Amino acid sequence: MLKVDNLNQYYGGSHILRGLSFEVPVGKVTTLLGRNGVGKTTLLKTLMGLVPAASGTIHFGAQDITRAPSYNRVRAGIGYVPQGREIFPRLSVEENLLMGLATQPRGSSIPQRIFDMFPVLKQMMGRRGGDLSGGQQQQLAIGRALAFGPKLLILDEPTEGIQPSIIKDIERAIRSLAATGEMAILLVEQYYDFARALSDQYLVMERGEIVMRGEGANMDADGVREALAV
Amino acid sequence: ADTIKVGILHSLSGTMAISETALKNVALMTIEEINAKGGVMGKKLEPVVVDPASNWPLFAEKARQLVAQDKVAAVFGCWTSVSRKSVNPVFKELNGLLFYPVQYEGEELEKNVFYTGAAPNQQAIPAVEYLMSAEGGSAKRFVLLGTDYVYPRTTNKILRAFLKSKGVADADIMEDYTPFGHSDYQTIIANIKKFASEGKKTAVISTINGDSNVPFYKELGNAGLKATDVPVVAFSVGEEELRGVDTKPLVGHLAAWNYFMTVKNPENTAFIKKYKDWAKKNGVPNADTVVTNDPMEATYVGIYMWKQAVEKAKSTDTDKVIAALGGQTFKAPSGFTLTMDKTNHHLHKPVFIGEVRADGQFDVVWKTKEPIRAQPWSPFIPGNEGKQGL
Amino acid sequence: MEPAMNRLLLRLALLFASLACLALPARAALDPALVAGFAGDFNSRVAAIEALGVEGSAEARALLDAVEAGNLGVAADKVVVIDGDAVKDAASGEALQIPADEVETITVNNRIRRALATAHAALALSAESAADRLAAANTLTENTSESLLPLFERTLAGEKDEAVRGVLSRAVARVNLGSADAAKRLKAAEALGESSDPAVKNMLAALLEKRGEGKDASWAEPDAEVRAAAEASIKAIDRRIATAQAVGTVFSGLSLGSILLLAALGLAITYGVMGIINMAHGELLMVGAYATFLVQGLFRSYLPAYLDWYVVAAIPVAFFAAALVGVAMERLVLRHLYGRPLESLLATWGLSLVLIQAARVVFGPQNLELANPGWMSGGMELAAGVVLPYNRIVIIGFAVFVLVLIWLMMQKTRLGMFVRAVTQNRPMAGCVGVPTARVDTLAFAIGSGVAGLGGLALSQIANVGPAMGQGYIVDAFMVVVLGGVGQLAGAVWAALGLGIVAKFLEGWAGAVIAKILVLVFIIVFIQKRPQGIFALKGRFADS
Amino acid sequence: MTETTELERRARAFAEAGGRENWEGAAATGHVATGELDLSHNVILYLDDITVSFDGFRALNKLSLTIDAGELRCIIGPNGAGKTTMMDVITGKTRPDEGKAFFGQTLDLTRMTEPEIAHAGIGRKFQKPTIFENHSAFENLELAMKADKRVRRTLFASLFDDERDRIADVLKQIRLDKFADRSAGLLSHGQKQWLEIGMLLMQEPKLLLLDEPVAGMTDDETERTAELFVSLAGKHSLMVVEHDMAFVEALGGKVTVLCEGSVLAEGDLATVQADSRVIEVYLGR
Amino acid sequence: MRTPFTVRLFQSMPKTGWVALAIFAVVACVGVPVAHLALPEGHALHLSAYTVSLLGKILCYMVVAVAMDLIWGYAGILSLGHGLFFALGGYAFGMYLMRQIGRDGSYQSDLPDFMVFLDWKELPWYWAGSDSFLWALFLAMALPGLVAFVFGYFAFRSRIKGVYFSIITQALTYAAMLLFFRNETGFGGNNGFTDFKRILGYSITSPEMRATLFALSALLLIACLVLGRYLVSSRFGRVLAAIRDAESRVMFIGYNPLHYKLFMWTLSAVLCGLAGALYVPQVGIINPSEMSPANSIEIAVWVAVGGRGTLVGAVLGAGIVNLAKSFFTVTVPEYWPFFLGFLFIAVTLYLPDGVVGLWRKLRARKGPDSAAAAPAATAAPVGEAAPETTVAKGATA
Ligand SMILES: Nc1ncnc2c1ncn2[C@@H]1O[C@H](COP(=O)(O)OP(=O)(O)OP(=O)(O)O)[C@@H](O)[C@H]1O
Ligand SMILES: Nc1ncnc2c1ncn2[C@@H]1O[C@H](COP(=O)(O)OP(=O)(O)OP(=O)(O)O)[C@@H](O)[C@H]1O
Ligand SMILES: [Mg+2]
Ligand SMILES: [Mg+2]
Repeated sequence: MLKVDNLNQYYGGSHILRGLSFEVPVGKVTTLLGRNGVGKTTLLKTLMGLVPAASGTIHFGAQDITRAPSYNRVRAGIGYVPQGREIFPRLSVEENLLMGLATQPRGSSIPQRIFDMFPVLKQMMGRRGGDLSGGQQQQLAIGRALAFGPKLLILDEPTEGIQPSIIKDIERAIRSLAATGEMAILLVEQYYDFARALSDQYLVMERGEIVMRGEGANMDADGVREALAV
Repeated sequence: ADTIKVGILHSLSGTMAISETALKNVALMTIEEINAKGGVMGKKLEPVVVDPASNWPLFAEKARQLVAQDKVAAVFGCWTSVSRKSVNPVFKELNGLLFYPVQYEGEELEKNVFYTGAAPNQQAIPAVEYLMSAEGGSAKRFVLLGTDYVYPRTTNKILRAFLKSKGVADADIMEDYTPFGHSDYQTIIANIKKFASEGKKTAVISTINGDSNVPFYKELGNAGLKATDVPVVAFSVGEEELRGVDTKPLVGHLAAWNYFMTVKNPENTAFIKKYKDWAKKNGVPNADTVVTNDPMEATYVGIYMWKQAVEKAKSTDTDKVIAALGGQTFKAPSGFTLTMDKTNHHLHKPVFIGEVRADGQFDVVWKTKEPIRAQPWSPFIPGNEGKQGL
Repeated sequence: MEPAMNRLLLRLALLFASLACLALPARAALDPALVAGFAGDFNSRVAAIEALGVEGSAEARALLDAVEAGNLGVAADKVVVIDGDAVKDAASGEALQIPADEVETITVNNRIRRALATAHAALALSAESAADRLAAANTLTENTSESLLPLFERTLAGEKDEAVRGVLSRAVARVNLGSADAAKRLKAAEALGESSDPAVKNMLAALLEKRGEGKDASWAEPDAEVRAAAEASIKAIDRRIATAQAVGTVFSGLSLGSILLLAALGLAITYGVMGIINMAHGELLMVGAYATFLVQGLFRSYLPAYLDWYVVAAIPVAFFAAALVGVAMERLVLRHLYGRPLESLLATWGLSLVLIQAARVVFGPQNLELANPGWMSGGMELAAGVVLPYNRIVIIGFAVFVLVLIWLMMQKTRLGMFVRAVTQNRPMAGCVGVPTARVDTLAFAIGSGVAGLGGLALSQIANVGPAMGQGYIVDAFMVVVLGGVGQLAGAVWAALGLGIVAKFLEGWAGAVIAKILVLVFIIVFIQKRPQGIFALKGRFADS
Repeated sequence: MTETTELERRARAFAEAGGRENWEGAAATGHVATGELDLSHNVILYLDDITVSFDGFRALNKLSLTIDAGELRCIIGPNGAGKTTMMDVITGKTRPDEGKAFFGQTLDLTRMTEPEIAHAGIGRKFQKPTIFENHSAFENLELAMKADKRVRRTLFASLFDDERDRIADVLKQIRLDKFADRSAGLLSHGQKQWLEIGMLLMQEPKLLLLDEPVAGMTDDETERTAELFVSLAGKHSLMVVEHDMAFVEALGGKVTVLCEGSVLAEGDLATVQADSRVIEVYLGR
Repeated sequence: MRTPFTVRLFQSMPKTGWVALAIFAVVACVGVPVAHLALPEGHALHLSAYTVSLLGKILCYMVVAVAMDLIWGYAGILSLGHGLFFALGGYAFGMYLMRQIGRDGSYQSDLPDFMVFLDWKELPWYWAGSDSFLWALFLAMALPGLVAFVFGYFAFRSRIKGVYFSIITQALTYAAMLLFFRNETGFGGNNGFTDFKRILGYSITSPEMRATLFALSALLLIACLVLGRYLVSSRFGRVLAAIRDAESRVMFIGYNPLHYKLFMWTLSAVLCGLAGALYVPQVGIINPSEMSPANSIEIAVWVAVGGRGTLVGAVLGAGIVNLAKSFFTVTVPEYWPFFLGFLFIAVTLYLPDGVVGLWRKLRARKGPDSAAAAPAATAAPVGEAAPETTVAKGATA
């Protein structure tokens, strides 16, 4: 579904992503792990077109989206849950969710499954996004990305600030989404147990490079936990 | 040098551009005309145009530049009093020569300045006398309305004293001021209406500054204050200002000047034609509808008087020209022969009262028989007794 | 029955007379004494005109028209009329052997015009339409004199229309107030209670004046009954005046508010919602006004019959002209400045300089003339001379219209939501699929277009010139900010509030002090509400 | 494993340094308008019946809570339970509609401004990392450093050598020594979290409020953080909000569960985890 | 243990900066007077009265720009009312200048002309002491300072921020302008003060006085720069910048933003006042239009052109804009707004950090080892020196 080839990225003088290549297959959960500051978020931002790629290519399906503007990537079917929530603070919860339908035809309504997953959003429909608590905002951000039924879902530390019971719900939801076989999921996570429970395939990043990769089931065996702990 | 430089110091941008641009045009036209006739003492005039941008300190800076750097023989310029006040010290210090073409409040006399516009007694007082006459409607009450700055305040002070001398009680005078750029005259016009409806014949004397006139007159028209009921006489509204107003509802309101475009005489016909041709030739916007007005005439007269004085003095030396200027005469577009007063640097000027016509021009309804001598130090201001020339 | 008959006869006579006028070069002569006054001094001319009005014959009318046209004059001590090249004796209509340019015509000035108006009104008292008669009666009331009394009484006898009767009987009462007959005075004083004219009030008040002191005290009006009636009438008049004036003040406040609002609404979008400090906003107003001017010009040359509707036709033109300029600004300059609001201040300041100067070079530095169409001219007269001008009423309505439009656009459409989202978090808006660049352009175009509409409205009230925008930019920013940035409702309250406060202060302290006080008021108000009237509350507000 | 002990040592050294009164005249500043911290009853924070509502919604509902001096308290609770709001109340950002909030015996938090509260000794780490984005990491720590923070002093302030050392120490501790000169805005999310913790350490507050300090950290770092906090306890009092149960466990203190604006349960982690209401609303099955 | 104050003051500016300032001081205090007074008119290096007063005026503007930059660039408070403080300083000193006219006015009275003319019989109370030079100088600082302090105290205490603050400063200067326009206010109405004759008894039009005023303006600018440099590089400056970026966070670490903002705000106003006091005798007029909102916006524009947040930038910006204006209004009097307008647009589009930003960029390009090396080193990724960084430079926008 998503194919990244030899991607490079710089901030000013520093080389953040160094020749990354990997694939995110459809129907599977791919997790990306790595310590703080190794460039995970930068990678996702590059995938979303928030920062331009210096070199390398990004393909989504058959489409080369390396230079496409963000909104065209979304049109193509990529949903994004950014790190730090990034909801629209002065829009109501409802409007925030409707924003998730920006690429859909006028008048489309918010799918019920979002409220099933995050009942609190239903309760707080009229409240402004910025007034929500941290965890509620995070739920809103996930709900927003899921609203239009993306083909590829990119999640940057989605469990941050969310209460344990809902993390479990999210876990179940992601698994079921992947299980439909129509969606590819790229998950950046620090929370090892969560990542391991979901991974079909994992990548470990260090200093802008992918240093380990493998099957999700082998994560313990491959010593991923230790690799993250240096 | 084989040319004589003259400076033109009028704002071409900022708030005053609206009025001053035309003066720059007329000055350039006059200079061209003089050059076409062989120049001054055989030398061509070379205009130096600068833009002081309606910024008073910049006026002083530009004046200094014209006189000290460009060494111009004379400067034609300024409109507002404050711009003149700003450049006065410069002309004094450098012994330059300024021709100031706009009607003003008086209370000033500078050796280096020649005033070709009207002093209050050449405009305001005749106008009020007219309003009080049977012909003018025998006004008994007066509204003195102006923009809040020196010219209106001074003029109204003089007028108040004048009215008092004519037996008008204080209760029959209402004085009101608006800030610069004021554009909402609802309250003021309502007040005028109220004041006027109390029984006695009322007239309004307006010294409202250029920009506020359009909203003022529009409101006047729509509020139904007709000239036949409450005439408004204005001292800073001329043909140029009325270009921005639909004058149909304003027919009959008045203005007092020393020149109107509608004055009929050969000099004026020629003057208007020259200016229209010049405007067309030089691509002035809306050249087919350009108008002439009093300060333009004053500019024109000023330049010619200077030329005559230079030729008389056979030099452009400031002191010699100043000496030669006194007593110069010139047959002006107003149809009168104007004389530069020997002692007070002001022109003897005729006064016209005009009523607004539907086409934005003025019908002259009254005029003086002779040019009047200026009294820059108004006798209606205490302490001015005995002040005359320089 | 009888008056109607009279009028019919009169009209027939008039018809006949005018036909006769057309048919025969010679006409019935006027009494030369009536005309002689024109040869005299100013006052006698005025008297002559009034006399002609009372006389009322077709010849008199014709002569009055000649005066108005400036064709009546004096030559060789004779009062003459210029008719083309011919010069005729005014009274007899005989042709005279005097060249037209030797005639010294009578200057028509205000005084003459007023006399003419009275004369015409006197004539119009017998007009067919009640409205015309009412207008005539009103005109006459303002200039009553003893000499008109017979005319009034004659007309009153035959008049049916209540309004006209009311006006006329008050006019009679005004004259009768000076009558020697106490009963007449009493009736007059009572009748005048119906008036709402301050002049009448002054007349009544004069009756109550006391002369002298103590025992010698005498009243201007000796009859106590008349005095009491006058007192009552004064109270009634005062009440009427006071209400009318309060209504007038509130109206002017509303009107000023609606103008402030129109000047600020565009900015409420470009700045309030999009966050661009648009110093060129005033120039967008100017573009709208100039577009209106051009439309007026087109109508004048091509559709003069519909000239009165040019303002309506200008609505889309002003909107799109300003929107187009807005699009150009956005595409060429502002596009590169999102997220750098302070830089937008600098760039738009530059744009403003350029636009002003461009207007100056293309259209000249003077103000342009924009006429109120007929249906926007004049005003609705409340009591006591308080007039609500139609142009202001229309503009208040227009402000409401534009406001509703914008409100719907911002709150009820997806575009509005997108615009708000883009300004709150531009990168993220892109990441949910909003074409941010297009939304920006569109939103800026709409904001600019609304500014153009503001310009259109302003052109009906105030100056249209290159620098017109400069006069509004400060006020516009104050309105938007006082209301609370990004809060349309806030802008509305702020504009209306400022308008009404300004008008009440102005009535109390004069325009200059009022303006200063309004500014001080803004400063103090913001202390209480540091985020404007409609402050954003909530945890994100301070971050 | 040597590194862990090293960290411990550093943290402990640090905690000791906190006791040193090295800035001139904290008492003389006049900043603390309401007097000095009084711990005579061994209670550092006392909340009683606090109610906060937003447009009718009760975010805190008669919340009462006390924290002892030197205690390390964990607060857990569902999203939207009011944990952050409670911290807002304590730091003066939000004024409660009702209820009392005291710092020690004498300082009425509801009457003090934010700087006064900070000065009195309450430091806070926000849920969303808030640091000075345009300042370098070093400067962020310098600004946070315990010092006389009035204008007159700040104008002429410069770093003493030992202050400089202390900043360097903390930088190392939060693993940002290599980023000392980088603008904080350019740090990654996790690095910002650390920086904010560093600022808190520099501030040497008596009571630390930590809102989700380990969000976005790796498990390994979470452990380190826990160790750091444990070592700070005793000398300082800490209130930690977290959703990471492993972390809460590592901290080992008393746990309070908030729900819908009031205390649902309190006790050690095991008890709380066994509470069916807690499982219902928070932990899930 | 702790670096002494003088050393820190010295360190607050790079050596080149000190050298430049020293050169500037010598040129302004020795070079210009010599070129103006001693060299004959035809001499190539002669500076005419016009040039000296033009440059003197611009120096005053530069001081204002620096004051503006201190409050806007470093404290993030955009004032749209700085023209007021400038004008207040000008008026305060102008009062002295009016008194120095003595009986040489056109009414030969002890009162200033406009008062005679308006029938004032004696000086109003607020003119008391205006005949003293020192009092005037004190007033030129105290008046704007006091106004700024009171206004700032209430505004900052109410936590008025951002554009809300900007707009009320605009309202303030606008209100003051209208007030000063009134004749009754006692400051000469629209005409303001003009026709000055002397300072301390010396003729104001003498070349010596002109050179002196010029040198004083230059010294004031230097003092401002040194003071500004010290302030922004001190901890005080860092707190201020922190307040600019995250005010509430600053409160939570114990600083009271009110005091910090108020200090800088008042200081900035005082500097403006001093600049105004030096400006008035050099241009010969002070009138209320100096308080017009547009003038204050222009001050912000100078700073933006030069580069906000760098003191040199402010100086350059004020210089460039005003010289350009003086130049264009003469060479292309009818079109100069186009030139200036496009200049502003171009600066925003192509020089996001103003002129200074451009200069830095150029320098960075010229000498990668000097200027670029420093940021590259700090920008190294986690736990690594920067072997590749120089290669990668400029790869992203
Ligand atoms: N705008 C920027 N300019 C320069 N450097 C940056 C910028 N943004 C991030 N960095 C640096 O790039 C590196 C990678 O950052 P990134 O945010 O991608 O890390 P991350 O892997 O997501 O970390 P975390 O787990 O903490 O979120 C970090 O060292 C960070 O300091
Ligand atoms: N300004 C506000 N306006 C309206 N509702 C608010 C406001 N501030 C907080 N709330 C609501 O109050 C409740 C408590 O929020 P708070 O941030 O304290 O929760 P929390 O316990 O910190 O949650 P989390 O674990 O998700 O961070 C939430 O439901 C939130 O939506
Ligand atoms: Mg990250
Ligand atoms: Mg929280």
